[in-house]
Amino acid sequence: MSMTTIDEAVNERTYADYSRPLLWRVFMTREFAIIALLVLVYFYAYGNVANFDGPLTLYYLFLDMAPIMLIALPMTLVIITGEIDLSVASIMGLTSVMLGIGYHDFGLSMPLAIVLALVVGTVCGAINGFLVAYVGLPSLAVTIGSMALFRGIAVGLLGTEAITDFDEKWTDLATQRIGGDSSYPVILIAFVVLAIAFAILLHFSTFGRGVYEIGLNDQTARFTGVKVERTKFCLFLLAGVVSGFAGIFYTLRYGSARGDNAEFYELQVIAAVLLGGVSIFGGRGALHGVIAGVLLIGVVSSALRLENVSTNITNIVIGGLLVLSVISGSVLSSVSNLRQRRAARARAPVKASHRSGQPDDGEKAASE
Amino acid sequence: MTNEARATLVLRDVAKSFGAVAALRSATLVVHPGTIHALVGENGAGKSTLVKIVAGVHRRDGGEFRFQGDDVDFDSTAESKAAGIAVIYQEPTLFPDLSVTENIFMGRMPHGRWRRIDRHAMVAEAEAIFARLGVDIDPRRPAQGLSIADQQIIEIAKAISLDASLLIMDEPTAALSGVEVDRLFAVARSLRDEGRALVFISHRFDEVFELCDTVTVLRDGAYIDTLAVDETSADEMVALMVGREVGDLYPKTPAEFGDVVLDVSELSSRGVFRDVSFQVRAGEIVGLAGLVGAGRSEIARAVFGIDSYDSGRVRLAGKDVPRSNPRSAIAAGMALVPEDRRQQGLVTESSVTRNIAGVIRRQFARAGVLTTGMENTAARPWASKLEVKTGALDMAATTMSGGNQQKVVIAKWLATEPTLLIIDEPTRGIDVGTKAEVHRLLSELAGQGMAILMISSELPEVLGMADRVVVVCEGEITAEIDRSDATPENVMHAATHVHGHEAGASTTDSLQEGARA
Amino acid sequence: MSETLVKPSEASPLQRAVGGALRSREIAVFAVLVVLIVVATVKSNSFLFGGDGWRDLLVTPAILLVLAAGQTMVIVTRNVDLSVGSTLGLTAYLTGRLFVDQPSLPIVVVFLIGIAFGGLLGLVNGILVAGFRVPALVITLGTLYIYRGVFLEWAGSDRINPSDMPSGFLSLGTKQILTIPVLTIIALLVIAAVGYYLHTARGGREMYAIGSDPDAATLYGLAVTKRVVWAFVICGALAGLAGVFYAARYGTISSGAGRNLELEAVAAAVIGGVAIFGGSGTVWGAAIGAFLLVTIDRVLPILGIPDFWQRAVVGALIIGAIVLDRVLSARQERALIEARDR
Amino acid sequence: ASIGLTACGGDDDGGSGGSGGDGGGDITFLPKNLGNPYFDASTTGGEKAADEFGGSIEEVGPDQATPDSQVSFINTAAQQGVGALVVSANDPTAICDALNEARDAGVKVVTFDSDTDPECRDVFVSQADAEGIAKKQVELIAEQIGESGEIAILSAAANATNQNEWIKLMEEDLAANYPDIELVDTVYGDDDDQKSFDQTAALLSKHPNLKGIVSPTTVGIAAAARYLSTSEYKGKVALTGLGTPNQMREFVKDGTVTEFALWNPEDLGYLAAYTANALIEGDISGEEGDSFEAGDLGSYKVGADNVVVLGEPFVFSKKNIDDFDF
Ligand SMILES: Nc1ncnc2c1ncn2[C@@H]1O[C@H](COP(=O)(O)OP(=O)(O)OP(=O)(O)O)[C@@H](O)[C@H]1O
Ligand SMILES: Nc1ncnc2c1ncn2[C@@H]1O[C@H](COP(=O)(O)OP(=O)(O)OP(=O)(O)O)[C@@H](O)[C@H]1O
Ligand SMILES: [Mg+2]
Ligand SMILES: [Mg+2]
Repeated sequence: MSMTTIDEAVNERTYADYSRPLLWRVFMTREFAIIALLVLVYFYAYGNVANFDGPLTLYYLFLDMAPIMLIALPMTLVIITGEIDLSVASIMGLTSVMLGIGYHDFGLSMPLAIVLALVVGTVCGAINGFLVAYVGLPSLAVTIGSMALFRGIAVGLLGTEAITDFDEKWTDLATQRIGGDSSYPVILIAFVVLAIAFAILLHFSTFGRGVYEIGLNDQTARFTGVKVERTKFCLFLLAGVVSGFAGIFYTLRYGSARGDNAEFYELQVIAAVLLGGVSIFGGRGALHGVIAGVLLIGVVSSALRLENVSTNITNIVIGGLLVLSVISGSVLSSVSNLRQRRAARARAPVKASHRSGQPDDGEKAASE
Repeated sequence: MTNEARATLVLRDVAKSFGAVAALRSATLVVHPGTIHALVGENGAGKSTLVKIVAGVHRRDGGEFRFQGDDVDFDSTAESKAAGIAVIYQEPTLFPDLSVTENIFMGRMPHGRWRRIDRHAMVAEAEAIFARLGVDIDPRRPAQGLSIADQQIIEIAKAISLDASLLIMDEPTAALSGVEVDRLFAVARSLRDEGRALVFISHRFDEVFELCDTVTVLRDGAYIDTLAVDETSADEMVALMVGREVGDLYPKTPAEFGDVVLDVSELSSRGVFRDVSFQVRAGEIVGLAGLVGAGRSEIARAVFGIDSYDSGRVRLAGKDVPRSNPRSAIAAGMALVPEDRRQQGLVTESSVTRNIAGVIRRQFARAGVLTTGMENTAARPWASKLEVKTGALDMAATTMSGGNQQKVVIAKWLATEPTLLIIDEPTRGIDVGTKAEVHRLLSELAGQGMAILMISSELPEVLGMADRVVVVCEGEITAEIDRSDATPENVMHAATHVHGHEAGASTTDSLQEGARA
Repeated sequence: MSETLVKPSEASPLQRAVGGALRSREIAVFAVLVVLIVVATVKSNSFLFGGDGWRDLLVTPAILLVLAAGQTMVIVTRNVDLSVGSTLGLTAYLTGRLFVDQPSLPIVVVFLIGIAFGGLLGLVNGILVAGFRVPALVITLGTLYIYRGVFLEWAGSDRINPSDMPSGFLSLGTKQILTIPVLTIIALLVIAAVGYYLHTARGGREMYAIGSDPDAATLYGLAVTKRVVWAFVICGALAGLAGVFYAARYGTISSGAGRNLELEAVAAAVIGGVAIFGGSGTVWGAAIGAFLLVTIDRVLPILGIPDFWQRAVVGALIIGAIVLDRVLSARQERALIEARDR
Repeated sequence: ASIGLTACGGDDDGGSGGSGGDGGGDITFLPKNLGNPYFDASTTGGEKAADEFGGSIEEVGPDQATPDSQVSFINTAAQQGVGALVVSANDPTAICDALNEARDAGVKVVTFDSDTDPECRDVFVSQADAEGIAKKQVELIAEQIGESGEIAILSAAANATNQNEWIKLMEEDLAANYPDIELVDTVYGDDDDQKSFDQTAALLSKHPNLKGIVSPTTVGIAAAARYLSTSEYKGKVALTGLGTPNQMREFVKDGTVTEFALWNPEDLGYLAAYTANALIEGDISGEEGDSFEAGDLGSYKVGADNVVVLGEPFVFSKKNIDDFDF
């Protein structure tokens, strides 16, 4: 019982690092389930969907999913802190327009126009971040508002116009393949770099530990010295920058800057993140799951499109996956709870039949 | 036997575990109509858990539960309410957006024609209950912004309005002033005289002696004994609660005091505390005493930088500590073990490692980058020094007992190797053994020259551990008493008297005079 | 719902009334609405007085009014329903199909079927959310996709044209009683009913309690699951009603029907002072918010602001509304703390 | 495995249906969006043509008329290696690269209804030449309002290529030939029923003196007609433009609309399918001067800019509307 003094006890107790074997830790996770599903669907499609094995499939899949993959990275962090950003697609639209205006109307060079667009994306993120982190407003409500605001500015600025006269060099860059003829567009390089950066940020940095702590218990995080406001602000800022980058890619890929570019992408991004195993309440999730979630959506849509199945069915499948993915978690945990309770009861059966059989020691002093 | 058949409530050998924590092992409680039954036990003895089982919040894992002669097994609080059980929970549970009246009648609002709720009838009844309790609360105002005491009163009003045959009160008086307590007791007695059964939980023995007929003692989730209040003494009750000599619990070793480490001067925060000044020296344990709600935790939070303050200054080892910036307080050498372990101390769903390394990770990370391996390496010695009982470092804190969780929190803060340790309710909800360990640890740390500011609502703990007692009442410091001069009487007196006027009425004196063990 | 928080004795009744009114979100939003209408009318007489001006002013918001009422109910319980737009589309199409396939059905029956069908979709949401205790945002995002997918798959390129529906039904879209359009009257009745329920029925007050503090609601023994399921059912049913409205008003139902209305419904509630995290706000507020949103859309072109900028104005308005809310509640909090200090 | 077999079987069917090489004869129709009766009619026409020449038609498309969603369908067609893609463009530029990639993959690209930039497609099958369409609509509205007064245009999406070109030509025509007619406003209903409807209402309240509305889009004219028919403006404000007889029948009969124009979208799809087939078969290369047979419609010649023109727009009125069903 007695406690040894602080200085002596170092080797009194030893602790294992992990309670479960490595394989268990790797395979028994939400993330792994999604990755397994992705692999399964991919190989099923590879074997059974005509033309899925063609050289263009992966190329188009990555090109189509690139903006969602990119934005899913910061969105994962935002959702892990328990917040949400619905305005990302509008930021894409606005940066797209700014790129067009910067290049076409202001006559900026392409790199300068890109910088301008990125700055606009950053400012958008900062506005969200300020309102959520420092003013303390609910992010769902704030970003519903800023979603309309940013989109409105984008559409307002460009009106009916579409700016299309971008320099070929740049629009080609957006669709270029790595090494000239592989299945991988160059945007993947940007994605991989960002993914590694975000993975380090989230999983291997003090900042990332703070992100999880804020999502699980922001009071404790504050007591521990995590700068809750600043962290949230930074994440919204990052979401703004990356959305801006995605907006630039989008514009160059289609060679067309329009106010309504990338409309409704926000729900796809969020669906992908949640499908990847991130909890909407915050505190749980990992980037590899999210990337698998995005790719799963990409593979399913691509395969179904190749089968000439309509978008509607694709949407039903994605919606169904989303619902199932949250429900399965809840069902599994309630089943295991139930089992635990049963086990506890079996250990100590409720003595309902026991009736005043023995002398009652609780009674002896009762004054009546 | 016949006696028990007439009992309102019979609980026997009730067991309840939360994951790895066994909150109740074999608890027994028999309550008769027309009596007020005290339930006592240390923090974490399982009193509240027992109450929640009776209320239908938790379901027991095993044991017997009879109410008015019938075997029952409540699935929800609605069922227990319907059966005639009213409960005042330890923590007020109010709906901040709804009016006081609605809070009282929620779930059973009377309605008239067209299923329209009858607001007039509710308000009238609420006013009647408030009149009976002798308090002046506008029944139409929203519950948001009520003081803890007012919230507690509403809990009481809620329970009384239920017209139940069993009324359970889990520490209802913790935040009340003398007059309010008096009124409550008068109401409780009249309910008893109507033939209802009451269960009263309190840490204040004077109240137990004044109000109750019978007392049941719990220790570590197990039944110890049931006594008639007339036939027992406070000393006997304490012996039963603690299970050994009380002296053991407070292994205070005398220490040399060094320089002033913490210097708080004229700290004020509007509506929370005023003109708070005190000092803590190296090697000294300063106890911050007072009633629940006096504002001690708020002072600690302001000093540490969680909350801001309006004026005054905080200095640590002669240097100013910036306001509302916990990270610079930590850098300056402060550590704060907060009062609410689950909400403030731990990320309960996170692993032991991550919790322990939570503060120091910024030190061992290289350019902000770290790995789980580095965290394990950093956390392991501290887990070991505090003898945290856990299977592996990646176990979530949820799986551990309260005492172990508290050790994790202490480990997390000691790992920062602070010069000043602020520890708020160091032993709340932990078992007797661990309690003694924590006390010994504090003593040792002070012996090694650490300055310690200890906030505690347990007078014996304050008296047993502190070198100096600073008493807070309604946000003001009302006394500073040396260890040698400190008695339960003078501390309690200061805790209930603000300068000039009295917090309660004159009856407070007589109430507190009964003093504590 | 906007009671003052300071002790009653501290302000004269007049002060209290004035202060309360000024602090009331509903009144502030209503004032903006009135100003907007006045300005538009000054600018262009016909906005209010000309021809169909009065009618259109009242009838255009009818659909959003109904949706906002349902959404309020769900938000009050600390949930959200993003699937209402899809539900509306699906029901509108069902309505059209009913007229095509069962031309003899009385209009009232079609209304009832629409409501019941919407309620059914809401029930699915409710069971998923409350039954499995999973976040409403995720579930209804999923059903948003699913319901719309089902709708499009079912409707395909099939479009319901005005000629497919009886003129008696279509005329509901414009018919007026005492110059007030029928659809608006129904919408106002719905608002009144929902408002009455939320304000004066046990179930309504319990919904506020659930949204205010779900854990406490469980401690009180409230039937949380049941109430939340009900909120979703009502919200779905109202979206169904809105679908029937849509059919009557626009006459043409194609795959785009109801797209993106969900966020507008949420926005209307938020502008009207319904707290996104539940527990407070009124359906009157949401109704005024809906009215304001729709009217802004119609007024901006008259004020010479190109309609491209409409959304920006709406966004700014939403953010302004939330910030205002925060400022007001911070002021109240400070007043309370100061009151305690005395 | 069985699914795999059927999928591969489908592939084989395509091969046998066409005459030249892999998958030839497979034609994919990609309208602006699905759920649009105008394109339903054109696809029906395409299917009729395919029956005649023995090809197969697949209709795919996004549920909303946005350019990026069209791109993924173009990509898919390229992956599938279909014989030809018949597309009505949502954006002249945004889908250009994708179309060129498809062409690189051996897919013949025919645009119809709404064109892309000429270098992105092999042939454009035009419903009528743009000038003809613009002139006809101006002529109709001028006649209906007596050649003087305010008019407005209710268009589709702000970026629709064909709409914008027509609007431009209409403006020029008005300026040159109808000095008393003033075009006061152009609004966009995005080919969305509700939006077009509300835009009509807004137009009328904003311009109390409005005498006529031209809506060169089938969704817009139907929504506008529906609004007018229930308002006091019925019969006072003229409405014309491009509409389908089925959608407009009711309004022509109740007097909201007297005359409107359109070509037969079925014929348009029919001609586009024949054009695509001619490209696949190698009968034409798409150059100016090539000519081919288009079934019942007779023989067509590829004009300047590789455009094939269906013919003059047709004017519908009370007298003839019952003769059509699309
Ligand atoms: N929901 C829970 N999950 C896990 N452990 C719990 C839970 N509730 C209580 N416990 C644990 O059960 C034990 C008994 O707690 P309980 O609240 O019943 O004690 P108590 O006697 O009421 O103490 P106090 O005097 O401090 O109120 C404690 O160790 C506590 O940490
Ligand atoms: N939720 C709340 N709403 C309103 N006032 C509160 C609330 N919590 C605390 N207070 C007020 O803040 C002051 C200090 O409360 P608190 O309970 O933290 O004090 P304490 O002395 O630390 O008590 P404890 O013994 O619980 O540590 C009191 O005046 C109390 O009424
Ligand atoms: Mg307790
Ligand atoms: Mg405290």
